[in-house]
This record gives sequence, C-alpha cells and structure tokens, in this order.
Amino acid sequence: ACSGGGSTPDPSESLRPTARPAAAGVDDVAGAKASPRCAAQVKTLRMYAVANLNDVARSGKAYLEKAHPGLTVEIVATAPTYTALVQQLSADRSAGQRADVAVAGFDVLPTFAAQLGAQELSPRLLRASYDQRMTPLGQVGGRQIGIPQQVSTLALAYNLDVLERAGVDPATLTTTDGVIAAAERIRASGQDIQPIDIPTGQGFAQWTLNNLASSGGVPIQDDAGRPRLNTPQARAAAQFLARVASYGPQSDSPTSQGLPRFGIRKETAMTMVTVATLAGGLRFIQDQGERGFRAGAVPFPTLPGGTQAPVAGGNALTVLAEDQCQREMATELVVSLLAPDVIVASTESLSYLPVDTEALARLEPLYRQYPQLRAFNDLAPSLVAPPSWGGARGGELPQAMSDQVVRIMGGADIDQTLAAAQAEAEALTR
Amino acid sequence: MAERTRAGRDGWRAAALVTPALVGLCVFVIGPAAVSAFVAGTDKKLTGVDFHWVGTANLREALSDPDLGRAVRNTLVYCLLTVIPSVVLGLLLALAANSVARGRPVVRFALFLPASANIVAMAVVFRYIFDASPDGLANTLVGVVGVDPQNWLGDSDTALPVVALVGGWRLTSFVFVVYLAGLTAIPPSVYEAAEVDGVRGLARLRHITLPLLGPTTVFLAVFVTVLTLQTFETVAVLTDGGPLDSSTTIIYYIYQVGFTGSFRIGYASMIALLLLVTVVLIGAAGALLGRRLRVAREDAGAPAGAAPALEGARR
Amino acid sequence: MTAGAVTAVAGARIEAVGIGRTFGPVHALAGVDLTIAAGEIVALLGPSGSGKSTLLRIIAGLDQPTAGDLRFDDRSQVGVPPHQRDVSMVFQHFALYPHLSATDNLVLALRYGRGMSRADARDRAAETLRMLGIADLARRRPAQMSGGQRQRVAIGRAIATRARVVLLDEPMSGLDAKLRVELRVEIVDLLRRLGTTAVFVTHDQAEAMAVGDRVAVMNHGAIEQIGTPDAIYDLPATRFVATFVGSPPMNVFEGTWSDGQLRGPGSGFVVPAPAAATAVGVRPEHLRLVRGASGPSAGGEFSVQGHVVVAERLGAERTMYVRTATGMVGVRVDAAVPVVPDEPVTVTAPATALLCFGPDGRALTVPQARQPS
Amino acid sequence: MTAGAVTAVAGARIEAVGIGRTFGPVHALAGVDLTIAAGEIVALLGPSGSGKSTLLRIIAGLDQPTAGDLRFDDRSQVGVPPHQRDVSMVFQHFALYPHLSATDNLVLALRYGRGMSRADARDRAAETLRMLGIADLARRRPAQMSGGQRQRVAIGRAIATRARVVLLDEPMSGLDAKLRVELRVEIVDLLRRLGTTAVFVTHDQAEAMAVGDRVAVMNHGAIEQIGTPDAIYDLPATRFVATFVGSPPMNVFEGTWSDGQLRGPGSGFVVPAPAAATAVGVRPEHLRLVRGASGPSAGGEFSVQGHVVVAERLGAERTMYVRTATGMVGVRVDAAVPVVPDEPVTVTAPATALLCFGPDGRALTVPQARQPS
Amino acid sequence: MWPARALSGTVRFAFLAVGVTTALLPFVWMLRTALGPPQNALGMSANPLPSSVSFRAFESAWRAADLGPALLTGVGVSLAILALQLLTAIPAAYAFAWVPFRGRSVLFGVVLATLLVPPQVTAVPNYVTISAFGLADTRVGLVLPFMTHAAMIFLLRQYMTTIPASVLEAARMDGLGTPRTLRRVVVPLCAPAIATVSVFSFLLSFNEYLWPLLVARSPDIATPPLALAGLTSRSSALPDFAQLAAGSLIISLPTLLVFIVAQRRLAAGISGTGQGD
Ligand SMILES: Nc1ncnc2c1ncn2[C@@H]1O[C@H](COP(=O)(O)OP(=O)(O)OP(=O)(O)O)[C@@H](O)[C@H]1O
Ligand SMILES: Nc1ncnc2c1ncn2[C@@H]1O[C@H](COP(=O)(O)OP(=O)(O)OP(=O)(O)O)[C@@H](O)[C@H]1O
Ligand SMILES: [Mg+2]
Ligand SMILES: [Mg+2]
Repeated sequence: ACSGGGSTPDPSESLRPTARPAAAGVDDVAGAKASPRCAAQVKTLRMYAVANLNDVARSGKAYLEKAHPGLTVEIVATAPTYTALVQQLSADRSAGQRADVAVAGFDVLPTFAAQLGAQELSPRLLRASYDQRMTPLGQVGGRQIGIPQQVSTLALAYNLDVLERAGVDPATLTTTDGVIAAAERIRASGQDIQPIDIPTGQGFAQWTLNNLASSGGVPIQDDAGRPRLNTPQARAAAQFLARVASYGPQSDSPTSQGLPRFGIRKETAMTMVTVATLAGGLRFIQDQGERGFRAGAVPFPTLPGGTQAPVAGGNALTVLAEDQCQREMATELVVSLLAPDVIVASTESLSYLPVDTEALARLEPLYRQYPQLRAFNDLAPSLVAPPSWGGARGGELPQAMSDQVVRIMGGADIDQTLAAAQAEAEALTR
Repeated sequence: MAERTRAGRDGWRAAALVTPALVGLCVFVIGPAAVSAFVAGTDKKLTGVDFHWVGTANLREALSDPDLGRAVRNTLVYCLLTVIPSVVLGLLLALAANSVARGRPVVRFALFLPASANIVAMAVVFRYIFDASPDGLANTLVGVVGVDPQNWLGDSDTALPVVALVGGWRLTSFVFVVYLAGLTAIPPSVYEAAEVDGVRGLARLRHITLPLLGPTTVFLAVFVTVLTLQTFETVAVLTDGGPLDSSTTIIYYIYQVGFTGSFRIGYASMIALLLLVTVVLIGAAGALLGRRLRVAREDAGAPAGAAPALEGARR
Repeated sequence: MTAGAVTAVAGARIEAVGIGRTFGPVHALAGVDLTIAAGEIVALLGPSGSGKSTLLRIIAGLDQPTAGDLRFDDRSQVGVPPHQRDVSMVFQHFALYPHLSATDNLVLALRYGRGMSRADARDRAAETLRMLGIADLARRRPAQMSGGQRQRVAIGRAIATRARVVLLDEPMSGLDAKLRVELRVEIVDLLRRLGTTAVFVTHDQAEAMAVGDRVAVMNHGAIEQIGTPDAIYDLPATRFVATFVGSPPMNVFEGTWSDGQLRGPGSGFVVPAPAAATAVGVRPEHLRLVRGASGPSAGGEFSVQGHVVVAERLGAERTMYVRTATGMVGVRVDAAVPVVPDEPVTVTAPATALLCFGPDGRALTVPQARQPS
Repeated sequence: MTAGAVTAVAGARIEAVGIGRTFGPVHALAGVDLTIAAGEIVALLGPSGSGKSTLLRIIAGLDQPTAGDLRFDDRSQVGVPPHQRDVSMVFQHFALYPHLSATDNLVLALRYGRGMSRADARDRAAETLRMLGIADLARRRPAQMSGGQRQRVAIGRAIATRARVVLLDEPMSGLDAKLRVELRVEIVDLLRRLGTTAVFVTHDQAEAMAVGDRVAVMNHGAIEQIGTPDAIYDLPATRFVATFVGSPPMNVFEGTWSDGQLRGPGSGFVVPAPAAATAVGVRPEHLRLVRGASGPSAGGEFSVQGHVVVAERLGAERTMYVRTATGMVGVRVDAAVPVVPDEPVTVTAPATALLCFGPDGRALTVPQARQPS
Repeated sequence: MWPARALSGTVRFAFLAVGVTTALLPFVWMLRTALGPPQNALGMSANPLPSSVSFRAFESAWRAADLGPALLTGVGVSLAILALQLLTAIPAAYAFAWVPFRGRSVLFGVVLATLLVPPQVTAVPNYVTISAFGLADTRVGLVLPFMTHAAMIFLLRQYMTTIPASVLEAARMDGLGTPRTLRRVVVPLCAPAIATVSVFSFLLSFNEYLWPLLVARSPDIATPPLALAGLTSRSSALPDFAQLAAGSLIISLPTLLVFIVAQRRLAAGISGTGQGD
C-alpha cells in the first residue's frame, strides 16, 4: 500500500478510500418487506439525506425500485449539513410535503422525535447480523427513533516521527495525563511543532468534554436527561482541555482545519479527529511518500483511572411517514440500506464503525491496510449515546455547552464556567 | 374637471405599470413579511407545525436577551469597521484610478473583482489567509512588523474585525464602482474653472470634488448600510458567528435562532421585525431631517422659485 | 451694474506666435499669430469647430500648444500652469461651483488661488458682488439663480482676482437674446474700467462686433482676419469673413469672368471685376429694390431679377428675401416698403458697393468709395 | 431646403378662450384669449417664465388648462389626448430620440401615431428628409449630427405627419446665431407652403418679428399685445412691449407730469404729454446725436445731455451708448459717425417720435405720424 | 512644483498598487491552490507560484460536483430572474419616475422598505407558496420569488428621472402610448442603467444560497453554490483543497465574465444621465 515517492495519485481518490456501488436488499430479513397491498398502493417514496450520503441513498433507491416496479424513490440529497437537512424537512412540512425516510445526525434526533414526526421503529426487523449494540444510539427517551447507520467517535491521531524524536511511547496516550506528559516532552524536545490540537467548533467541544466525563463514568447527561456539568469528572475533563489550550491555538473544525494542520502542514504532533475521517487522512499522509510521516491513531484518551466509554457520533435512519403503507415501504428502504454490502461500501469511503457484523468481516482488507482503525471496532460495546437534550430549547445546548468549554480553554475560571454552563443547560432544557 | 380625468387616467396607467412589480413584492416579500410579523407573536418552531400565541413574550425576551444585545453591538462594530473605511478607501481608490492615464482598465477590472466574487467560494481562501498558523499569510504579514502570530478567526477578539475586513474588502470594491461612476459624472469644466482659479490639490478635493460627490455619497450611505445590515454569508462561511458569538451579527443571530439549534422561528421573526421597524424609523427620521435641513437652507437663501420673479422685477 | 470706483489693473500684453495644436489627425489650430495690446478687448469670432475655445484654453494654460510660443508681457508662458499665469476665465455655461453660494464661489478662488485670508477674501467677494449689483445674491447657490444672475456671478469670479487677463468663452451662451444685449454692454464697460486685457469668444458676429476693440475672425484653426469691427465689416479680407459677419449676411453671387467682367448665370448680372474674380458680394443694405422686372443693368451697376419670397421686420427696417436665378437674396429695405409675396422685383446695387472674390476666396479689390469709417 | 412640391395641409383654426393654468399658487397663465387663423403663423414672444411654453403645451394637449376652453375649428379639445389632436411639435433642444436614426425618428411617429404601415412610413420619412435636403442623414443618429442638422430632423418629425397644427417651442435654442437666421427663413417658407397653422415660441424679439404673421407678446401669464410685427414695433400697447421689442430697446425716461408736460429729473427733458403720463419712450433710431452740450430743447422736442460711453457696430449702423442723468441711452447712428469716448453730446428726438406711458404702463397716445407701416 | 506633482503621482501609484494587490491577492491564492499539488494546497509561504502546475483539480471538481449542469442551471436561472426583474422593474420604475399618482412617494417608500426584510424570514413562507403551486424542486421555483427587486426599481427610477421630459412628451405627441414609449424610447435610453442593474442582479442571483438550498432538491437542478457546498461536505474526510479552489474558481467564472464584458458600461449606468448623446 505504501507506494513511496513515485507518481502522485489522484488525491480526490486518496481522500475517499474506495467508493464503489453497493447492493442493497432485504431478502434475508424476515418481515422487513412491505405487504403486497402496500407495495401496490405506494407509488412514491421520498428519502432525505445529506450530500455525502448520496451514494448510499442511491443503493437503496436502486434496490427498492427494482423490488417494486412502478415505485419511484425520490432522493433529496442536496443539503450539505444535517442542519440544512432539517431546514429542508421543516420547509416541506410547512408546505404539506411529507418525507418518508430521512437521515438524522445523532444530535438532531431529539428534534426529529419531537418536531418532525419521526416514527418509532422496531429493532426486530433488523438483520440478525446487525450489531445490536448500536441500536441504543438511535433511541430518544427510550423510543427507537432511528437506526444508527454510520457511527463514529473521537480519536487521537499522532505523528509517530515526532513522538519518537521526543521519546514518547504512543502506548502512553491512553489517558489525559499520558497525553499531557507527551505534550510536555514534545515541547521540551525543541521541535518546531505544536504538541496537541483539539478542535472545538461545531459542537466538538461538547463532544470532547462529554467523552472525557463519560470515561470517568459520568456523562454530562444523566439517565433522566438532565444536564450534569458540575461533576468532578466534568471538572477533570475541563482541566485537561484548558491545559491542552495552553499549547497553542486550537482548531475550529477537525476536518477542514485540524486534520490539514496535522497531515498536510505538519504543524501539530497530536490532534483530535473523528474515526470517520481517519482512513482518508492516513491514506493521504501515506501517499505523500517522502514528505509524509508515520501516523498513528488511538482511541481518545480517558481520564486517569477511567475506562473507554466513548460518546458516539454519526447518523441514524429515521422513518417520518405516518401513513401505514408509506411506513411499511419506508421501513423496507431503511432495512435495505442497512444491508452489509451498503455498510461495507459506506465504511470504505468513510471509515465509520461498521454497524453490521457481517460487514465487519468483509472489511478485513480495509483493516489490513489501516491497522490503526482496528482498535476502534473494539469500542463498539462501550459506546455511549450522545446526549439528547429535551425541552423547548434543548437544541441549542450542544452549541451553548461547546461555547462554555471554549471559554474554559480560553482561560476562564473552570468552576465558575461549569456552574454557569450547568445553569444555562438547566434553563435551556426546562 | 379636466385635471380630474387626467389624474384618473394617470392613476390607471400607474396601476398597470406598477402592478407586476407590486404583485411580486406582495407575494414574495411583503406577504411573507406580514406572516412573519404574525409568527413573531407565537412560539412557532421552524421544525414544527403546532404553535401558540404567546403575546409579547418574544418581545420581552428580545428586549432582555443578552445574546441579541451582543449581536446588536457586533453589528454596530461591524458597520463601523466596514462602512466608513470602505467608503473612504473606495473613494480614494476611485479618485486615484480616475486620475491615472494608463492602465485604467486593468485597475478597474482588478478592483471590480471582489464585488463580483462568490463569497462562499472565497471563504476557502480567506480562511487560510487568516489561518492561525505562523505561516498563514496574515501572520506572515504581521510578522514583518514584529507582531506574534494570531489565531485570527479562532480568537473572539479578532474574529469580528477579520470578518469585517473581508466584508470591507468586498464593500470597498462596490463603493469603488459607484464612486468611479460618480466621478465621471462631474463636468470637467468645473475642474477647469478650479484649475484657472488655482484651487488645487487638497483644497480642490475638499471644496469641489467631495461636495459634488454628495449625492453619490448619500446613495452609497443608504445602500452600503442596507448591504451591511444584511451581512450574512460573510459571517456564515468564515466563523459561523463564533467563536463565542463574537462575530454574530443581527442577521446571523436571526438565522441562528430560527434556523439552527432549537429552530425558534417565532422568536427569530420578532427580532427581524424589531430590526425592520428600527431601520425604517431611522430611515424615516433621516429623510425627515434631511428635508428639514434642506428647507432651512433654502430659507437662509431664497427659494429657488423666486428667481424668475426677481428677474422680472429687475427689468 | 453700478458705476462704482474700480481699482484698475495693468492688463498684460499677449503675444501668440505660430501657435499650433493638433488632436491626433485634427489640426485644431494651424499656426495662429495674434498680438493683443495691454488692456485691449479682442473678440474671437468663428463658426463652431474653428478653434476658438482651443486658442482660449491655450492662453489660459488649460491646454498646451503643440507648436509655437505664447508670451505675456514678453515672458513665455509655455509650461506655466494656469494658476500662475494671472489669468481668469468665464466659462461657457459659467461652470460655477454648483454647491457653493455666490460668495463662496468667489471666495474659493481668492483664498486658494490668491492666498488671501478668509476675511479678506470675503470682503473682496462682497465688494465684487456689490459692484456687479448682485449683493443680494450673496448666499444663493447657482441653482437658485436665473441665467443672468449666474452670468454675473461667473463674471464676478473672474474679475474678483484682479487677474491681468480675463478670458471669456462664449460667456453669453444660454442666455435670453435680450439679456445678452443688455449684459454685453455692462461687461465691456466693466472690463474697460478695470483695464484688464480680455479675450472674448463668441460665434455671434453681432456680439463680436459690439464687444471687441478688435475682432479676430477664425476659420479652420486659423485667423482669417483681425481688425476693428469697422474694418472687418467694411473691408472683409475673405469671402468667409464677408459672409460670416453681418446679418443678414452679405449676398454673394457666383459668376464667370471674361474680359474684365463677371457675369452671372443665364441672363444675370454683368459687372466690371478684376481678373480671375469668381464671385461678387453685396451687402443687403447696399441693394435697392425696384418693383417689376427691368432690363439688364447699365454702367457697371449690379442688377438681378427675382420674386419676393418673404420679409422679416427687423426694427426700423425690413429684410426682403428675393428668390433669383442665382439663389436667395436678402435686401434691406425701409419698414415702410410694402411686402407683396411673389411680386416680381429687380435688385440693384451701385458698382461702388461691390466686392469681388478670387478663386481662393480672398477679396480682390477694395472699391474706392469704401474705406473703414 | 429644396423647394420641392409639398402636399398642402388644411391648417386648423385655433381658439383659446380665457385659458388659465395654475401650478399651486403660481398663475402660469391668467386668462389667455387668442385666435389663430387657419394657416397662420403666430409667434409667441415673452421673457422667461411668462407662460409661453405652458400655453403651447396646453394647445398640444401635454398639459390641461385649469380654466377656459380650447377649440380647433370649433371643436373643443379639452380632455383630448395629444395624439388625437392632429398637432405636432418641435421641442426646445429638439428632443429627438437619441437612440434612433433620423429615419426612425420620423418612422416612429408615423407608424404608431398615424398607424401607417412600416413601408409607407419609411417612404414618407424618406420623402420628408429629401424635402428638407437631409436625405443623406437618414441613417445617422442625433449624436452624429450637427445642431442645424438635428434641427432639420426635428422639423421633419413634426411635419412628416402632416399635422394641421405645428407647434414650435424655441426651436432654435442652442443653435449658432448665424444658423438661426438662416434656418428661420427656411422654416417659415416651409410652413407657408405646407399651409399648416403654426405657433412659434421664442424669447428673441428679432426672431418673433421675422417669423410671425402676427406676434403675441406675453408677460406674466397674459398676452399684452397681439398684432403684426409692424404693429407691435410701431404701436406698442404697453411699456413692456415697447421695451421688449426692438434691439437696442426703446429708451424710456421717467418724468413727472404737470401742466400737460412731462419733465425729466434735474435739468432733463421737457416734452408735451397727455395727462397722467409717467414716462416717455423713444426708439434709438429716432434719436439724433448732436455734438457738445446744448441748451434745453425747444418746441416740444425731446433733448437730454450726456457723455458717450461706448459704441457697438451693428452692420451698417452703430449704436452709441450715452450716459445721461436719466440713465444709459442707446442712439442709432450711421457707422460713419466717429466715436469719441467721454465726448459730451446732446441727444434729441422730434415730438412725433415720442410715446408716452401711463402709471399702469399702457401707452397713452399714438402720435399721429406713426402708423403701422 | 514639479517634484510635488511627481511625488503625489508616486503616492497615488503606490496606493493603487496596494489596492489592486489586495483586491487580487485572494484570487491569486485561489488559483495557486487550484493549480498546485495537494501537498502545496495549504502551504502558507508568501510565494504565489505553485511548485508544480496541474489542471487535474479543475477536472476532478468538474466531475465530482457535476459543475457542468450546475453552471447551466445557475446561468439559466439567473437569466430568467433577470428577465422577470426587468419586466417588472422597468414599468414600475417608469411609473415612479414619470407618472404622478396619489400615494406615489408612500408606495415608493414601501417598495424601498422591502429591501430591509431579511430573506431568512421570508424563506419559509415563500417555500409554502412555491410548493402550493407545485413548483418546489423546479427551476421555476428557483426563479419566481426573485421576480422583482426593489433595488432595481430604485436604481432604474433614479436613472429614468434624468431622461429629458421633452423626449417623453415627444413620444406622447407621436401617439406612442405607454407600452410603446417604454419599449421604443425608455428602454433604449436606459440601456446603460439596465446593463448595470443586470450585472448586479445576475451577481446576486447567481450567488444566492439559502433559497436554492430549500428549493433545489434534485441534484440536477442544484445551483453552483449548492454544488460547491456539496463538494465540501461530500469529502467529509480530509477536504481536497485544490479541488475546492478549482471548483470555486469555476463557479466564479460566469460572474467574472459578466463583469469583464460589462465593466465599461457599469460606470455610465450608475450616475450617468439619460440624455443619450
Ligand atoms: N480634446 C479634443 N480632442 C480631439 N479634438 C478636439 C479636442 N478639443 C477640440 N477638438 C477639435 O478641435 C477643433 C476646434 O475645437 P474648438 O472647441 O476649439 O472649437 P470652437 O471654435 O470653440 O467651437 P464651438 O463654437 O463649437 O465651441 C474641433 O474640430 C474639435 O473637434
Ligand atoms: N410643472 C410646473 N410646476 C410648477 N410651476 C410651473 C410648471 N411649469 C411651469 N411653471 C411655472 O409657470 C410659469 C410659466 O412657465 P413657462 O415654462 O410657461 O414659461 P416660458 O415662458 O416658457 O419660459 P421660458 O422662456 O423660460 O421657457 C413659470 O413661473 C414657471 O415657474
Ligand atoms: Mg468653444
Ligand atoms: Mg419655455
């Protein structure tokens, strides 16, 4: 795989490891197929996806239109972000245009449940090979609102060359203390490089904080859905982040800024990334040959003495159709999209954690190519659902919490800020 | 009688002429604005269909919303940082470009570019010009004068000024275009008179060029302010209003409230309504004041209409 | 205008030597020689495009000649910028600063061009406006003035600086015919009393004659003739000058020359003429109208036949237009002469009133009887 | 212009009865009565703001009167839109369509106003341009024409439609003095041959006199006098008409009346005058210049003393301006009379040449000797 | 005297040079990123020249974001909007400039006030309207809400007031009637202003983002900014900056082209007069 110097491959390909057509289907799933009555009745099905899920959606469309001649599956996949997708869905609802299937980012699932009319789904209709440990991630208030399709979590990528020069063993990067110690040694080694970068924009700061707190056993949302930011764990997490910020400017977005700084410009020794972006990044670094470096990745560190309990990110498939028959067909579409083949293709293009065990097996070549990815599959059992904030204004919480974390990283008093964050969170979820 | 039929005919003619435009404006701007004014009194969410009338709750919230307060402050700062410098720079550039003999098309083309560019496309470049890295272009430039690298867009102290800089970059180009047009409309004979009179250099600029550009400046003041108040994309693509809402302008705040987070379109509409009312009131006051001033000035001299009468009396 | 006392100025003597100006292929000026005495008023007269403005702008310093030299009191002015030449100018359409009051229009020139203090400039401006009888306009802006008032302010601006040379480029354009006549008397009177040298551009021959100590008639970028109004009118040097000056213009009849005589086409006139004459001219006031058709003229007298077309009453007289075989002829007659359209008439003139022109358009002989008055 | 055959048009008779037009507080027209015979050319003369354009626009239908009635051939035109009135108009500064060629300027009116087919309209346009001698301009746009050429096209546009009434609002403004004189002869000739009724607005008295069959002198929104050019000149009804018509204008001297005599201020003139006269007027051509100061006049002759100020050569004559105790006086003298500035002179006029005005400005007596010629 | 002039000339030149550089810099940067190798994409060195030149980013952006159809849609939609805006704005501007009617200035004020309504609050109601006519996800739906623009009415009105009244009266005397006067006289005379407002209108429509996001659901009617946004999000791994820059340049081309073609006329249209000659 490591081609060395040679000719530069097309980077647009190197950035998307593989993109191949996938076959969707529900043949092996009992009860997933819509009833003949509904199949005859339903003529169109609308599916909403964000742009990067276009290929996935097309697999489902191909299958369903073949399985039900006369049916048209309309794919709306022009929204670049989940928020834009919600805007489209909302506009359509106002105009009386119904959606049948939609992709929802985990953090907007509560909105789907409360506002957009997402239907409860039956996990029993899933394939046997579907990784049942993932299903809780699609629940809101105990109801199965979505079936997770692409699941990711946080990772720490590192520049092995730099670490070795500083005498750091990557194996020590399992806890925050280890990371700080490594950062200190990198700094002390006199290399012109920022030791660590943890991007904070777009809600990532909340995710990071939650991830750390969760590794201490106490995520920032309790089981009743209430905020819990004034815990020692949250405090410890905040302290770590504040410390990290002292090593230099932290990026905004991991993909458009953090990863380029790490992988292209070699400005940072360690950076937080999502698993989904890892494969592309690693491959790009490899393809640089001489100018590249040895890159590694580990699951995001835990608090000292903590255990890996990573907070999941990603998206789930939801059914918004209310009509019985539309719902049946929509469900069939959802199930078809969870076919191992589709999961494989989707994971190959973006290194999400596969939600299907059969797919996992078939992804062996990918993991051989990027052994760094393998470790993340072990996290599946311990994945924690992202917070789903209720209340009229819960939707604003991820951004609000992220802002509080940014404040802490900017040097604000930790206790005061966390207290303020707690108060704000309580106010918004009321 | 005749007057009336004439007025009646003109009335029908006017109606026929303005109807297409009015239909467009009513259906797609005024109507929706009215709907939104209604929604401003409800707790409607963008995402939901159900809503309740909440009376003045949104208004009360807006009046005590610290985030809105900050957005207003940010907007004022943004306006201050973009409007005045871009008007001044645009004017100076137009003056300079107007006086060069050769290469004028090149200069004009280059300076038209920013106004014509797609800001969404330009954001990619600007984000990296203002990258936090010491190698970033902005940091390289300030490094020349010994300033430490800044996290331009990631620091709540610099984000708004940088956004304003990018906005100003575009706005300057727009102002340049308009002033250049204004300059070409000044009759050359006035300049020649000044030349013979010996009114030159700065005196000419101050006493002749600037006053004669007065109407253009008024036009610009109105348009630039409207453009600036509506600034959305520049903020959206560069900072998303951050960090810590430090670059959230009113329009962007309206977007944030109504189109993201918890999608509170009701409250967003209230803010939009307040903005509209405020600007219309300011505009109306300005127009009224302008009329007063003009009337006062004409009183000081003599009304224009008196001239022919006086002329007749002289004979 | 009040006849108030005026501080006199020593006007400059202007000498233009072989001034040429080309705009690309266009020769706007083709070697103009012109000397203007100190304190003299010269009217530059010529049709549109003849180069009047160009010459004036070169004198002002707003334009540079491509050939020749320009001297004020023997100092070459080539390359000297306008504000260092001690000239002032009244522009066509006045070119007042539209945003400034009458006072400020004057003050601007005084303060920045002459370096006067604000107070002094204001005093001088007020004095000038008073002198021009428009003190009450002091605070009005040009848009609030009538044409005549603007004109006075423009003149005020030009004379307030006490420049030694005042240049006026069609200063009356855009004014009422009546106002023009009134104002030009005032302007000339004022310029005389100031003693400045003045160049007054116009394409109205009556105005040029009325205003200039001398009139320079320009055509195609050259001065065809320069002289007193009387000389220009009575002794035109060329056919162009002869027809351009005078209203109604001189009637010119083409003819063929043979044996010392110029003959009109058909049974037209026959008049004695110097060799190579191609045309003969008669001013309308030298023509006499005789009712009915008469035979060919005798004794060298000019005579053509035709029909009355139309008449124009002009004050005490009337111009009768007669259509003849050689074209329309204007005849100045007393207002008492009745007009009968289509009446056949004979138009005659004594030999002494005739002016012959050669093929190059130059006047050939000056009849003895006609000397400048 | 070629004298080609012209299809004659039956001009309309225009009657304006008590036409008034107010703009808010301004009375632009205050009860105008005017009858224009079919085929007649009337010149509307008056100073700026006197209401000429307003009256013309009301006749055209571009404006509506606030009082009174307007009739063409006894049909009231109130409320009839302009294009249904069979009138056409030549605008000040021509108002040609700048983006269209000469032909298209004409064609537009013919096709849409007259409903002619495209081919017919083109034929008519070509014919009209040919008639005006500007066929070669057919494809040029106004910006590519000289002032005189534009003027011809504008006239072409007005006559191409063969309207029964042609209105001309200062059609010569912006043209060279020389060109104006040439063109007005052509225009009048053309209008005569067409036979249309025409109203010609001007503020140039010479033009009005030259052009109009009759001249209507307007002032302050009313017609002060209407009559033939001769009547207007020789028998002015008011002091305004007397001074507005004639160039140089009539000299008017204020005086105080007592015992059948009007006396100038100081040791001024003493002339017999009807009761209540407040001023006396004399035309410059009726004044005689006598060298040196002489005693007071005898036998009712008018006489004032003064000093020569300046002279204007005007063709065959000269206007000498004399400063007297009662103001500046213009005297028409022969060009042969020498001009000696500051020379003391006496200006006299026979009693028959005098015109007295009452306190309301109306002329009081018509001296017997002066009848319209 | 002369040195002072020369000095002011130098200052002016330097100032212009700085201005032109500042205006061009981001574009140079974009071009450099688009042409250079990906490793170079974010190299921050002050050297504006890429280390090697290749056009593959343009090709891949073109393919990946389907820019061909997007450009066609963008240009088509923008031109349609322009046509509608001119059709509605020209008569309205004429009425506001030349036809007196009761309440004219108030109505004009209302028209101007519509400039202040944030598009964010009208977007959803408009979407409802458009959907009600079954026009969601159609090109017509992309066009219709922009059928009138108050700024265009305003600018055209300002320009039209400079047409000499007598020319319009001549048209009236000639019996042209209002529609013909508009078509035969007013429109040709306002050509410079129409050119100017057309450029600005095209610019705004072509770069519009929010509305196409709501309306254009099928990828085949995505407008260029939408296609570009898709490009950004689709590679949610490491973005390909060269491709992005290339895409950005490609979608900026139509507006740049319009500006180049129209730049001479722009100045005349804003504050020139309708005198025509
Ligand atoms: N800046 C210029 N560029 C090119 N040609 C010019 C320029 N200025 C004047 N000309 C030409 O020079 C000639 C003389 O022009 P000038 O303005 O001096 O004439 P004029 O006698 O003042 O005419 P008018 O009575 O129309 O003012 C004309 O042919 C004119 O076209
Ligand atoms: N539309 C109008 N609104 C207000 N006042 C007007 C209007 N049109 C004309 N007036 C006034 O009516 C009077 C007569 O104007 P009009 O234009 O008829 O004069 P005019 O004799 O044509 O003058 P000029 O020689 O300057 O063209 C003037 O006092 C003028 O100010
Ligand atoms: Mg000139
Ligand atoms: Mg008028």
